[in-house]
This record gives sequence, structure tokens and C-alpha cells, in this order.
Amino acid sequence: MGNKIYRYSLAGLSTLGICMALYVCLSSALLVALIVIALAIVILSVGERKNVIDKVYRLIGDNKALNLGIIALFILLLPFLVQGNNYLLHIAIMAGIFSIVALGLNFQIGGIGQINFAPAAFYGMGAYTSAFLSVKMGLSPWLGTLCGLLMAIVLGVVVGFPALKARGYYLSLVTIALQIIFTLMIVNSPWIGGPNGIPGIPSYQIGGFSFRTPVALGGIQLPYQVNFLYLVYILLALFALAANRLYNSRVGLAWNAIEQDPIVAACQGINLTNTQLLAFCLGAAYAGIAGAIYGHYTSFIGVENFDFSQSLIFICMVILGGTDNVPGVVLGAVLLTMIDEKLRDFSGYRLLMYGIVLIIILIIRPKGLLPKRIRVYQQKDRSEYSSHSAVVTGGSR
Amino acid sequence: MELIISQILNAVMLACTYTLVGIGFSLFFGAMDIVVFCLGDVAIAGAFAIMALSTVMGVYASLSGILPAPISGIIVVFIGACFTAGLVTLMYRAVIVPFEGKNINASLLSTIAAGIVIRELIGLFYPEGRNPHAFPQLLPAGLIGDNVLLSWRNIIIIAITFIMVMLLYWFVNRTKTGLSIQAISQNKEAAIMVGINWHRIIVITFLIGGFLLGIGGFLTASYFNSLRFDMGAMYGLKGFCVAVVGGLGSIYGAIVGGLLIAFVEVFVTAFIPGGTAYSSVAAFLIVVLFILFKPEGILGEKTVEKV
Amino acid sequence: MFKGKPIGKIAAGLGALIFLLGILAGCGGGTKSQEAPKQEGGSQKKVVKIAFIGPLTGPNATEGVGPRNTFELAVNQANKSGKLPFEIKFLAYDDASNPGTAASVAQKIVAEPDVVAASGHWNTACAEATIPIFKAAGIPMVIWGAIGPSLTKEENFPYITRVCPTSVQENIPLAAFVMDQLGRKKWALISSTSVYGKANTEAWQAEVKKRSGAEIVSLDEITDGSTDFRPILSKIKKLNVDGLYYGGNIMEAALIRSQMNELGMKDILMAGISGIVSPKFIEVAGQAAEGVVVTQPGKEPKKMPGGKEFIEEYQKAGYKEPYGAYGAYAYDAANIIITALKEAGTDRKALADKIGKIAYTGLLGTTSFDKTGQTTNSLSTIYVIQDGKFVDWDESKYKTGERKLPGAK
Amino acid sequence: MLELKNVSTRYGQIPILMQVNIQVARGETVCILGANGAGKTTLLKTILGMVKPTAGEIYFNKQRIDSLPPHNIIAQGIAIVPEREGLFPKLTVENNLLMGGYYEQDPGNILARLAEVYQAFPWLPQRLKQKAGTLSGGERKMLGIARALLANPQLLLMDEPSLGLAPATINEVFNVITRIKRDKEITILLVEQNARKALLVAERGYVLQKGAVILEGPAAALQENEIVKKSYLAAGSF
Repeated sequence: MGNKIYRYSLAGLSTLGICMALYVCLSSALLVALIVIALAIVILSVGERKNVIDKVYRLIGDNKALNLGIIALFILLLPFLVQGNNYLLHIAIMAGIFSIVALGLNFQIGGIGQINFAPAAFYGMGAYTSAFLSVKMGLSPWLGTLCGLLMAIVLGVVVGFPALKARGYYLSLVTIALQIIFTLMIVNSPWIGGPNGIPGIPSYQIGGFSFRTPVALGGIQLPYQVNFLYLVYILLALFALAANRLYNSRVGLAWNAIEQDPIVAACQGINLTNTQLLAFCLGAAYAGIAGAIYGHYTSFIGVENFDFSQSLIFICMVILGGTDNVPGVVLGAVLLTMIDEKLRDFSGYRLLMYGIVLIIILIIRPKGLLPKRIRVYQQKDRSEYSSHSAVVTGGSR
Repeated sequence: MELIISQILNAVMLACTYTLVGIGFSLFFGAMDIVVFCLGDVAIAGAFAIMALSTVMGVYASLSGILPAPISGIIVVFIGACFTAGLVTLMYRAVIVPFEGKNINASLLSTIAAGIVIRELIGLFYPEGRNPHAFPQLLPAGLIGDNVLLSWRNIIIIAITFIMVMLLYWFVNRTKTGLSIQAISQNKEAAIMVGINWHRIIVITFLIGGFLLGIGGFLTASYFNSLRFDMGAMYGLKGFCVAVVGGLGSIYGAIVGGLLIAFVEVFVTAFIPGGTAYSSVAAFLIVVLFILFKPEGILGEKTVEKV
Repeated sequence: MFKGKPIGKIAAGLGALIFLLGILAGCGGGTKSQEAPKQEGGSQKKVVKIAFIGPLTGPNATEGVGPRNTFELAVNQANKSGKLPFEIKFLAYDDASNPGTAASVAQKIVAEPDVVAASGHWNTACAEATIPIFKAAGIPMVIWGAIGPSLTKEENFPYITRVCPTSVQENIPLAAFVMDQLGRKKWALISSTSVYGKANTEAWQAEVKKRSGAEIVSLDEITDGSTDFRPILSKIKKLNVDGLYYGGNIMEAALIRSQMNELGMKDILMAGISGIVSPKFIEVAGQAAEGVVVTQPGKEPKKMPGGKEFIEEYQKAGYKEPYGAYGAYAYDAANIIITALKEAGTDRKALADKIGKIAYTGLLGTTSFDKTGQTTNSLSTIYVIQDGKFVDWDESKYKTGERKLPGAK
Repeated sequence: MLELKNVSTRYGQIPILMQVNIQVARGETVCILGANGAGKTTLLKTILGMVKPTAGEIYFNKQRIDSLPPHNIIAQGIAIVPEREGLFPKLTVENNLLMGGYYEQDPGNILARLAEVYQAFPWLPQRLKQKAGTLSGGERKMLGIARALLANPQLLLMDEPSLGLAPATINEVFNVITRIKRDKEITILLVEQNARKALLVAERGYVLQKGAVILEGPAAALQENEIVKKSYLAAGSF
């Protein structure tokens, strides 16, 4: 049917449009980037009012394979698009790494509705463990990353445990306190470099090929960042898919139930302990891997990259993008990373910008740029009824 | 022995700097069930205002031309505290009112963000705002007699803290407005039902709390003799810890909590070899333990936690 | 499901959007290609860029802004002199004393076309973070202010060089002065947990170990940004030390000194190194600053050949901030790069080699580098604070015996 | 004295009151009967201005009050005996009482009213320094009534005075209400589930069901009404 092809190409076009918008943000000056973002916000809110956005969602949802393909192609071609500019690639890599952390953090903020102020500690735990093992013990960075993941999960249990007993303000204070203790302990531990950080972290290697060697692809010499770009985005894709599956699963539903009312949730047979700890451990695992990759990518880690203000930035990403919505969280992380780097020249205004953006978003769009979607149980044969079998789990109270 | 006495004095002084901001947290939590995270920054902004009045704007200098120095000092501090009161009320309007009755996470984040905004604005717009500043000495610095332990400034800091707490006690328990604040904090609906104009009372609470914070910021800056634009973050966090340890919502709890945290910090520094670097860690650990095992704090009443 | 009408609207909207984005993308690409005017025509000189990195915001901004100014001054002077075959463009970047920021900034500098050299950092940790990046990119970096001993290494030479002495080098003359000349033996040591503080602690411990009879009776580490040192000081007071050494930065040092005064410890000598040499120290410590002994590598600029002109030029350029303790270093670092550029041209490799072999005489005396890239210039001055000013010991009333240092018998 | 004309309210999308018309004349005691969720408490909150009506008008002493904030409405002489926990648990009994006289400026009047209240509740004077939270359920209810009396209201609203009390205490509470009615010429609007008791003290009554008034009339007539009998006077309710 002609209509089908029409819709098919339309879906492709909208994905392409999003990719193009992101590319423009990435490659142009701050002002242009801001204009594009403002434009996007206008389109979003107008579209929402006219219910167009919903249709676009469905359009994209119906042609998943095509759209994922376009995004994959976009990332594959990105190094060529930016003509091997390693700074732009660096931004793209950082956007990917931060997206992974933000996805993990979203399990706590979006899932069980508890703000965890210590994501940077998870992130740092992964980075420090992996860096320490590979620099001081000579472990392979791949194994180091795995250990970083495990240690981050351990920290996730430590931070998640209080969440079982405390909620709201008390929990936020606990997580802030743990975040600060984490940074202080690193500063005070000379054996992991203390305030010096750990320089000279080795890079990943596959069969003698170091990720830090430039590559020649298609006759063009590309900087070493390309290796990391692909690595990070493959992982991001995997993690985003996992997060999406999780969100649509019983676990995601249980998290949301706990967010609404833990006592009622417990009465419905949800194991509060396991479910809440899972949110923290999974989040920690995401952040841990991201941290480890960050360390092996930049070759240097210092405590300043894992402190409280970094945690706030992660929280900003989740809130800006849209809590409990995987594309939203990734979008938030990517946008904020890009704006942050563009603001490098105005670094005095960086934190101020975060503060103002957070307040404005909370007041104007408390649910973020891409708000949480109605949960849809995917049953192919009943797609006609998909809107009826939707379970509404509204936002927060 | 002298060492222990001087360390106790150090701890008491440190507790004085924590107490007023802790009271601020308790006061607002009591009145509104809300934790205003930017209080530390507000207090430091108040100290900056006092510093601006006495240095950049030269108000202190021109005042002390006509009036005796202590009086002009008091006037400057009073103006600064009023400024803080205004600032905190502005915070209430800007970042608390929009989130009233919504998920606490929103107001939590918005007040943290407001703290960042205040901090960064000071850093950007105060002349050389990002550099550390020497805080003007509005309090006399001399020692009392030959006793090296007691200086006039320390005595005055303790006295002002004490007077402020007493005034607050009197206000909250002996005046109609104070009783109304208590009434609202205990049962907002019933308070409305007896005809309390709760909007007005909340604003008054914020004004009073802001005034206390201004004084607190002034005392802290005077005691440390220095001021930095980002001091407020840690100051506010410690204040919150103090309030939680003492019992969130309890004024006396803030005093007790302040003493506990200050003693832990000072004694870890003084009596544990190599402990200096870990004094803050110890303080935060205490807070975590309190939240886990005695969330109502030392003086707080055991109630169902407000979420 | 989909009616024709809304879908048509979506299509139209999308089409317009992509068109717009395409234009924007074109612009984005376009600006880049226009950016670097190549050396066409004699009228347009080739532009080379030199990057400066330092703490321009954040807690140590005072230390970074002055050197930024002097660096810019040097570049402007060189451009004005008209002797250069190219035009030097000055780029200033802020590391905010944050290694992560520094690394990111370094990536940005490395990605910038036409950058031939960089000069960076007051914070050792920041330098640690960026050294591998500059080295990998083959861009020579001259360190103007970071003093951690480990920064200059043989394997990084000639890409990484340093015009200022390391903390070890700095501590030697100070230790000789206070321990040998003044005879202070029993020391209390406070240092910051920063890289800088740790390096100083180690250097001072080494100096004490060298001398028989000298000892360190207490060691405390504080985090930068602390404000209350009374518990530590109360403890030290009981120990009857001859002197207190602080290895760290200005603000904490000033607070320590003023709190010492408050606790009745005015009679204990305080000694420190260049990290605390700043008018801010005296401003914050006030009266208590009197009699504090510090060391600063190099001689005062005004006493060096060309120093008067430098100060005049600096004032003429209209900078508001003082050039600070490291202004002269940044100025010389800039001139070393410029001199090398003049002789070796704009090839990065040749430039680095030239810098490595340079013998430049400027405000600091004659600077040349050893095989690790460390300056061999070790001039230094002992200052004592007298009446609210840093006064050269040799010219002070303390030397003549008119006044007595704290704790002098 | 109090008149509600076509008052409707809603919480969000859910309508609570629909086109409610109620009149209370001076000196009258009127009861409103209704089951759980009928909208009784919302009705009182609407009168007090704590819930704003989405439609309709409310008049008190011929003055329109439905757009005023609660404290202005209460200042005009309306007091309420709240349901259940209407006290300030950490304040003393005395302070709780004094909060009732929030709008009285003259301390002499307050003292006079205190004396009256102490006479009505002889146990009160001994317990003045006790925290209100430590009182028993019945005592708290009495204290609530005493507090409302301290405002010397023209109109007294009572929200389910019998709720959650033991039968003996309920009798006591209704005795007090009867006494107040007799001694002070006060207008009372009583909201109750316990129809038997309420219809004994009230002169007129309304039956509220799912937010709408379905019946109204003199107390005696309501007592005989089949619907009331079936729904509210069935065996088991006191």
C-alpha cells in the first residue's frame, strides 16, 4: 500500500531529522546549538498540544528497525561527518559515556522515585577500580573494567541499603553524605593517587591493536577517538535496549509501584528489599562501566571528575531529558554534554547555567523534554488494542 | 588538661557556627515540611552583603563617622540580616511555591539549584567574587585579660548565638505568631480551621529564619575570618546534618546536633593521629548512622516519617 | 489510525525542518572552512597560535590571571616588534584548577588548527592530566607554574619543559635559611592534601632528615578550602615547636596564621614557600602576618635586568590584576616559546627541540633545561613580611636586628 | 444566616459536590446526614473556603463569602469542631484553647469565655499544661469543642462529633452539644453519620448522597422517612 511506504519514509525522515539536529548542535557554535535546541523545544511543545508527538512516537515505534538503522548509520558516519575533528569526537564520546551513567541513574530517579545524589561515586568507583588495577597491578583493562563494574555494584549496595530504611529528604542526605565521603576518601588515599589522580591509564587492546592508535578507514586517517566512539555507542545501544526492556517488564512496573507508595507496593507482593536494591545495583553497574571506559579513554582520572557537582550534572541530565523514558534520558545527557562543552569558553557561567536550567525545567516541564510514556505491553497479535491494554502509571505525585 | 579545655572551646565555637543554620533548616521543615537546601548559600550571601556594606559600599565607614563603632557595626549586621531575610523569602516565592504539594523531589532539586545560582551569582558579580576574601573585623578581637583561651570575639559569638536562640524560643512559645507557626507545623489543616492566615505566617517564618541565617552567616564568617563564595555549600550541608542529628523540626535539637557534630569533628582532628583529613568523613558517617538507626534524631519525636 | 490530513502536516513540517537543519549544518561546516586564512598574499601574515592554560576561575584564580596577562603581554610585544615572520595569536584557556577540565581543554587545544605550542598550569594535578595529551599530539608545552617534582621526566623531553623550580628545589634554600641560619630545629608541619601540599611535605621531610638534631613533631594534612584550624593549632601549641611549616596555598596559610595569633601562638615562626606569596595572604592574615618567612624562586622582577621595563609595560597595558607570584614565569615561558619559534619556525617537532636546547635570559635570569626538561635556574629569595609587605630578607629590619622574628631568643 | 446556592466542587476531575442547596437560619441546629464519601467534610471545607467551589454561591449573613480566603471567613464568626485529629498535639491544652480565640483582640473577653468553657468542661482546668496529644479520644473531642467555643462563633460547624468514639463518650458529646444549644444561642451545622443522635439534637436535616442533597426536611419528618430509616437508622448504629 502506498500509505505504508509513505509512513515508512516519514518515520525515516523524522529520525533523520533528529540525527541532523544533534549533528548541528555538535558541530556548530554555541548560538546555533541553542537556536536548534530552542526550535526543538518549540516543536515539542506545539506538537504535544496537537498530539502530533504521539503520532511521531508511534510512527517511530512501528518502524523500529529502520530507525535504529538510521541512528546506527549516523554514528558510524559521524567521524567522517566531522572530518576527523577529534575534539568533536571527544564530545560525542563523553555524551555516550554520560548517557550510560544517566540511564543507570534513571533506575533510581525515574524507577523508584528516589533521588540518588551519588551517581558520580558509582561512576568514580568504576573508574578508580579499573584504573588502579590496570596501572598498579597490570591487569588487562578489559578485566579491570569488569572489576570496576563489580566494585560499583558493591557500592550500589552500600548506597542502596539506606534507601530501604529512609526515603525523601533523609535518603537524599544519606546519598549526599556518601558521595562526599567517597570523594574525601579518595583524596585521602595516597595509594590510589589521592588528589593527584591516576595518570597514564592504559587503553583497551584487542589482539595487539591499541584503542589509542589512529585508524585509517576508507583511505582517511581518523584519530584514535573513533575506536572509543564505536565502543561507547555499541555499549550505549546495548544498555539502552536493556533499560527499555526493563522498563517494560514487571521490574519496571514494580519500581513505579514503589515510587507511588512503597507500603501499598509491598502489600501487592513486591519484595521491597530486592526490588529497590536492584535499582541501585543496576544503576551502579551502568555507571561503573561508564566510569571504567572513561578512565581508559582519557588516560587520566582525578577526584574532581567524580564529586558532588558531577552528581548534580547527572541528575540534571535525567531530569532535563525526561525521567523514566529511555530516549529522553539519553537525549538529556547528550544535549547537556554538548552545551557544557560549548560553554567551555564561558566556564564561569557553567554551574550557573546548570542551576538555572534545572529550575526552569522543573517549573516549566517538570517531566522533562520527553516525558514518560504510557507503558505498553507488547503483544504483536493484539497491537490493535495496544492503546487499551496500556497501563497508566502516572508521573509523580 | 589545658589542651582538652581549649579543644572543647574550639568545638563549642564551631557548634555556634552550625547552630543557627541548623535552626533555619528545622524551622522551615517544621513550618512547611520542606527542606530548603540553599540555606547555607543564603547565609553566606548574607555575610557577603555585610562585607559589601562594610567594604565595597563603604556604609560602615560612613556610619562610623557619625556613630560609635559598635553601633554602626550592629546597624550593618542588621541590614545584612534583613537582606538575607528578604533573599530567603524570595527563594520561597521563586523555588518553593511552584512546587507546593507536589513531589518533594522537585522542591529538593529546585532548592539545590537555587543554592548553585546564589553561589555562582556571588562568584560572578561580587568584585573578585571567586577569590577568597578576608572578612572585615566588626567584632573586637582582643583577648580577655591574659587568658589566651578567651577572646572577646569568641565570647560575643557565643553570646549572640545564645541570645538569638533565646529570642527565638520566646517568639515561638510566647507570641501569637510563634504559636501559629507551631500550630501550622503540627497540623496545617486544623491551623487553617481556627482561622490562621497560613500564607502570612509562612512568610513571617521565612523572614525570621532568614534573619537568623544572616546572623549565622555573619558569625561564621567572623569566626573563620574569611569568606568564600562557595563556602555556603558545605555550610548548608553541615547545617542540614546538624538539624537531622538533633531532630529535624526541633530548635533545641539543632543546638544539640551542632554540639555533637562539632565535637566529633574537633576531637577526631585533635586526638586521633592523622585524623585531621577524616574529620568531615566522621561527621558525615555519624549522620548516616543516625538516619539509619535513629532517624528522628536526638530530640525529635518519633513520628511517621514525612515523605 | 492515520488520517491523511495530520500525516500530511507532519510530512510538511519534517520536510521544512530537515531543510532548515541542512542549511544550518551547511553553515556549521562553512564556518569551519573559512576559519583559517592560509598564507595567501604577502599582506596577510601566517597566523600561529599559542595557548595558555591556567586557573582563571575557581579557588586559585588569583594565581592564574596575572600570568595570563603577562603571557599575553609577551605575545603582544612580540607581535608589535614587527620582527616576526608570522602573527602569533594568543589563546587563553581556563583549567579551573580541575584536572578533568584541564584534560578536556587540552583536547580542545590539540584539536585547534595552527596551535604550535602551549604553556600551562599552576596546579600540578592539571599538568599531570594534560602532559600525555600534549605529548601525544606532539605539541611542546612549557609549564609556567606547576611545581610537582614528577612533572618533568626524561621520556617527555623536549615536549614538556618547565621554567619554574619544583617544590623540592624551592624548599632547599628555605630549609637552609630557617634551620641552618636561624637554628630552628623542632618543626610542626601542616600541609594540604593536594599534590602541591604532598610534594612540599615530602621535600620538607627530606630536608629535616638531612640535618641532625632537626625533627618534625607533628604532621597534619588538611583539605583545601578548610577554614577552621584551631583544633590542629591547639594541639601544636602544646608541643613547643620552634617553627611551623605550611606547604599549601594562600588562603589556608593566611587563616592558619591569623588563628595562630588568636590562640596565642604568635611567638611561633611560620615558614612557607611560594604558594603563599601573595598580597592576599597579608590581607587575610592582617597583623598576624608580621614576621612570616617565605621563599620565592627567582629574584624580584624589578631587580632583574629588564624588570623595570616589564613592570612599566604591564602597567601601561592596563591590566587590573597584579601580575602575581608567577607572572614573571609566564612572561619568560612566553618569550622562550617565541624565541624558539623565531629560530625554528612553526614545525612542532623542530620547535620542541629548539625549546629543549634554549638558553634564554629574561626576568628569571638565564633559563635552560636539563635532560628532564627542568630549568637549571635556581635563583631564589627569602622574604619576610614586614609592615604588611613582603620584604627581601637582606633589606629587612629583621636582618639588622632592629626587629626580632617570632620565637627568636 | 448561612446559605449555599447550587454549590459544586471537584477535586481535579472528580466531582464531589453537585448543585448543593442548604440554608441555615439563625439559632437553628441543622444536621447533614451522609455515608462515608458523600461529601460531608468537603461541604464544611467549602463553607470555610478551604475548598473553592467550582460553581454556585455561598452567603453568610447576606454577604457572599465563597471567594474569600479561609481566615477571612473564619474571622466573620464561623468556627469548626474538626473531625478526629483537629488539635495541635505538641501544644499544651491551654495553648490549644487559646488558638480558638485567634481573632479576639480583647483579653477580657477571652478570660470570660475561658471561664465559661471551664464551667462546661470541669476537667479542663487541671489539664491545662498537658500536651494535647496525650489526651484520650473523648477528651480531645471535648477540647475541640471547647476551642471552637472560645471563638464565640455565630455559626458552629461540627464535623462528625461521634466519629471513632465509644458509645458512652458519644452520649457525653451529644449531651454537651445539647447544653451548648440550650445555654448559648448559637447556630449549629452538624455533619453526622450517626443519624439517630443527630436527628435528636437537630431541628432540621439534609441527606447528602454522592455529593447531592437527596432529601431535606424537619428532623421529625426525616426520622420517619423510609430512606433514612433504611440507610442511617438501621440496627447497629447508635
